[in-house]
Amino acid sequence: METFKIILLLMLIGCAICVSLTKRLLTAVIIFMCYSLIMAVVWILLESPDLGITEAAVGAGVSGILLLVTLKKINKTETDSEESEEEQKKKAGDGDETR
Amino acid sequence: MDFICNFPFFSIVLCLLSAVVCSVLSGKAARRLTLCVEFVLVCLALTLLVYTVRTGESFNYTMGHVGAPWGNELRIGVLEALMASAFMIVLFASVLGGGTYIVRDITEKKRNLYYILLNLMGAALSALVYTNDIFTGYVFLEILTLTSGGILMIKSTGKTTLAATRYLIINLLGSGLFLLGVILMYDLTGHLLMEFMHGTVSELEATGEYAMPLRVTTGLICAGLSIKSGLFPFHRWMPDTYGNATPTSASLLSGVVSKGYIFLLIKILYRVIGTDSPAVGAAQNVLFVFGLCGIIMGSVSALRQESVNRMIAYSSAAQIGYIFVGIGLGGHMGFCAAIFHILTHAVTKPLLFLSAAKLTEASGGSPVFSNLTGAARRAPFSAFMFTVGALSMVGFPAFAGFISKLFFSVAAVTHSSAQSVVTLCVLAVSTLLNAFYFFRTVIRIYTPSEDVSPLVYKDWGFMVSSSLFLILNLVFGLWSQSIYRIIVSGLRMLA
Amino acid sequence: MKGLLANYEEAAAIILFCIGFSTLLFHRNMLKKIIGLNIMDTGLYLFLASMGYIDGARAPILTDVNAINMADYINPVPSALVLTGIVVSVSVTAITLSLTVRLYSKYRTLNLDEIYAIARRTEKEEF
Amino acid sequence: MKLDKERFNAWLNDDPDRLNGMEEMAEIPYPPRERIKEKRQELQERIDAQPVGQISFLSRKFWQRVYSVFAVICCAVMTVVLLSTVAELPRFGEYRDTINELTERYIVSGLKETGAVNIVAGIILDYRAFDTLGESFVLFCALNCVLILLRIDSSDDVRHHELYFNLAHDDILRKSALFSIPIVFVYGIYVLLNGHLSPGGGFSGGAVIGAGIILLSIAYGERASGALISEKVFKTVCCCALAFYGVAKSYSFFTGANHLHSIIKPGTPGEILSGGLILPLNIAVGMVVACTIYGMYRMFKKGRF
Repeated sequence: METFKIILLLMLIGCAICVSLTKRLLTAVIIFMCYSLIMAVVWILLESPDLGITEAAVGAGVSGILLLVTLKKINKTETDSEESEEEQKKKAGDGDETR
Repeated sequence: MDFICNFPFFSIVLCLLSAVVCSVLSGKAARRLTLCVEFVLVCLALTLLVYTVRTGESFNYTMGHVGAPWGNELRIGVLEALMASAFMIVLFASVLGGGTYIVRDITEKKRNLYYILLNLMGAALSALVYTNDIFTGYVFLEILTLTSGGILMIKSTGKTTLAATRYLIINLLGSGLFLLGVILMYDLTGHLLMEFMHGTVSELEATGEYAMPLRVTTGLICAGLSIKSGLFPFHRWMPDTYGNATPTSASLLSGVVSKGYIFLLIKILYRVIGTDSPAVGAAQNVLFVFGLCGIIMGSVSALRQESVNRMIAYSSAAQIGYIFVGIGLGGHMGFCAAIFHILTHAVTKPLLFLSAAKLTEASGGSPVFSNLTGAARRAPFSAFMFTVGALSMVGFPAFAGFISKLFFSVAAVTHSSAQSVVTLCVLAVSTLLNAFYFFRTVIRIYTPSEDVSPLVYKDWGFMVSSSLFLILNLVFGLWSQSIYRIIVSGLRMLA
Repeated sequence: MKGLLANYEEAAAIILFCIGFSTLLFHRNMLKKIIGLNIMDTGLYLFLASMGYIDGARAPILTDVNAINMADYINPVPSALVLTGIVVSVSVTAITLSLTVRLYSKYRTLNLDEIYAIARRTEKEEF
Repeated sequence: MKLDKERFNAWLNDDPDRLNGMEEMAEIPYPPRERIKEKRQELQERIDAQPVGQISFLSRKFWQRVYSVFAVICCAVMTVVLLSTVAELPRFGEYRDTINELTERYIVSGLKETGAVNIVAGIILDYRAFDTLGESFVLFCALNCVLILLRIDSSDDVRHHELYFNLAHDDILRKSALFSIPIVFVYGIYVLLNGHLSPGGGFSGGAVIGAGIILLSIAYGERASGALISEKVFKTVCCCALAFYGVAKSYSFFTGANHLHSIIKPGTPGEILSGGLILPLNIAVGMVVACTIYGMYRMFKKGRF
């Protein structure tokens, strides 16, 4: 059980790092939702089922929905093949981190 | 238990319920309700102040059927009652005085939302001041942060949205650090009520256990709260925020919100960790240095501003620096000076913001200095009030600012030599700078100019509220001895 | 180091907190900042919850009402505090996200640096 | 059969289904992409027209770099310090100092005093109810801030806020939602009502129900969810539930603090109608949370109900 827990914790840290390194915002949001789900499992393992339920409903559910709606609202998740390469690059560029 | 002991609880619940009621009212009705509620709050807080001064001791109020250490508690001493009265008066007067700007800046359908936020802010402030439970403190701290963000963003221009974003991000960083401090504190002590935490902390200190975690915890709490209140390296959000917000919001943010955070910090230092703890000593030194830097940087930046709003905002940064210098000097006198300065600043800054807004309005709407020439002719009453505020900030005798500067010097002199010399020098320099930038503005607004088109309407709300601030300034300046005694007995009760 | 390994749960929570903190501080993209804020908060809550955990104990839901044994249950206080905290963090997320939407509709970008640049250049228009 | 094939092809090609969700498709006035492009060009032109001004970008950039290097160092130092603090804390999973008279009373006499089998529910809604009261007002505050920012009051503002996504014609979503929505609702209500007996409670149950309503609105269009929660219902439920919560809790605070006799009894442990005020409070919180979450979603999506 302890190994399982350590693996989950490592996955959490991995997810957190991936969120801040990934370029696409949609990917970041989805990774964050995964992060919340893993967190819910960790809380079940910590014997706090209340928190597990709440985190699954809030972190992965509500926060995720709000983040996705925001993304959709600012029109970043669409991929349109008709668009030229350049346009897409520009799009990807301004939604993401400029280094 | 006397019936009066219920008053702090009543004031919190009254605010919360009137916030709920405001959401179904129209803007105008919501304004009336809010003003009434705030007036009641002022009365409740003043009664409490009188009551606690008369009985001479503090009392605890259990929230629920189970007493300490299991349930939530409020704790009211003289200092809490004093702070609550000051904050509530400022809240009431700012809402009263800024009425015309609320109408100007906020669309009609959203006006009741503004009053909901003001009510919630009142509840959060009273809870923050009265609470005896550190986690309750955190929850209401978050309400205070969110409401203050909300009253910023209600003026829906791009700049205010941007300023609110910046403000919220900095504040959330601070909340994160503060929450981490609270959590570590809970882990070390196993309690959430302040005096029980203090008991365990002093035991730990006596045995020398967990010295390092205690230090880190103190540091985190200080860092979190000072970031939230806008101490020197984190003061950059102030000018944008105060400069662009509607005047009521600006005066509430500078006069009340950041002071609420500082008062919580003082409370935690006194009641949880204990001011004689070595961990607090280290934190105080750091706060002292940053406070000094804040005074200098704030004053110098205020000199370089082109608009009156931004100048007052940077001056706020400098005043926050003063308060932290007081906390950093520590000791009996240092904390006294800090608390007195909280009061002074809380009753002076809103006056400046409101009267500057009036002057700006009378001169065509742009707060740039060149536009303000001769504004005193157009709005003589506001110009007078602005002058009063400026005199108090500079430290003119008979006003509150003079007494707080006096307290700072006394605190510095009674302290160790190195710190006292530095503090006195910085005080002198900053008073000069203060005088320079405020009098430059005052002289400019009294310079005669051809464009004399007097303000057409009389704004009773502004007149009443600014007179209230003026009277408070004079009270703090002329009856400073009794205020001082109240603060001293309050600090004794706090420990 | 030995202490860290023994306290691996708390250490992981602190690492999450720091990752979230730096994401919130350094990323210029608003959405990334918000996700960083959430990670920071959940890291804190993990830290708090892991303090209440006791090896071999159960969740604090009483099964046998007549024989309540202290050692059987984990500390319920951290769970209660975290529950409160989660609500606070979802509220904060909602507010910051709506600020993001507002900023985007005004400035057409999510990058704070660009927003500042645009705001600085168009400053005079807004007065 | 032929119709099915046609529809399948249409779905593959990502055409809007011609049978479902017609009325909602009609809302889109003209392609959003064009408009965004237009808007961006407009903005770019406006920026180009402005003189750059006297800000020297070199120095600003330089200071930004200094600042960020400094901040990175601070973060690194903070991480190291915090980790070394963690190493000194009590061991993980051990029976430690935080288990004191506080925990003992909660666990041993929590059931007797609050009537809740779930000790966590007992703590948040009885012992430390003031925190929870604050917490639900945090949510209320957030809702108001979202309303401030995103609610559309005037018609000329609409252009900024419209959202172009519509999945209401998607058959897969509809069919799977048909199965999952009842389960989600039942689960949410179960979690809500059994807050004092099993894990969960007002907040988690409310969040689940709110998510269910959002799913309903995504899959079956706004009309379906609007029939469930209209603006009026939303306002009434939020205000009444919050006011009930505030008044009920004030009553118990007031009686507790003044040592008055409270009429609220804990009831028989383990039964659904037990736990004194906990069950009604959970229901109130759940209603507030569900409405708030759905309201926020509507604000994000459309800016109005």
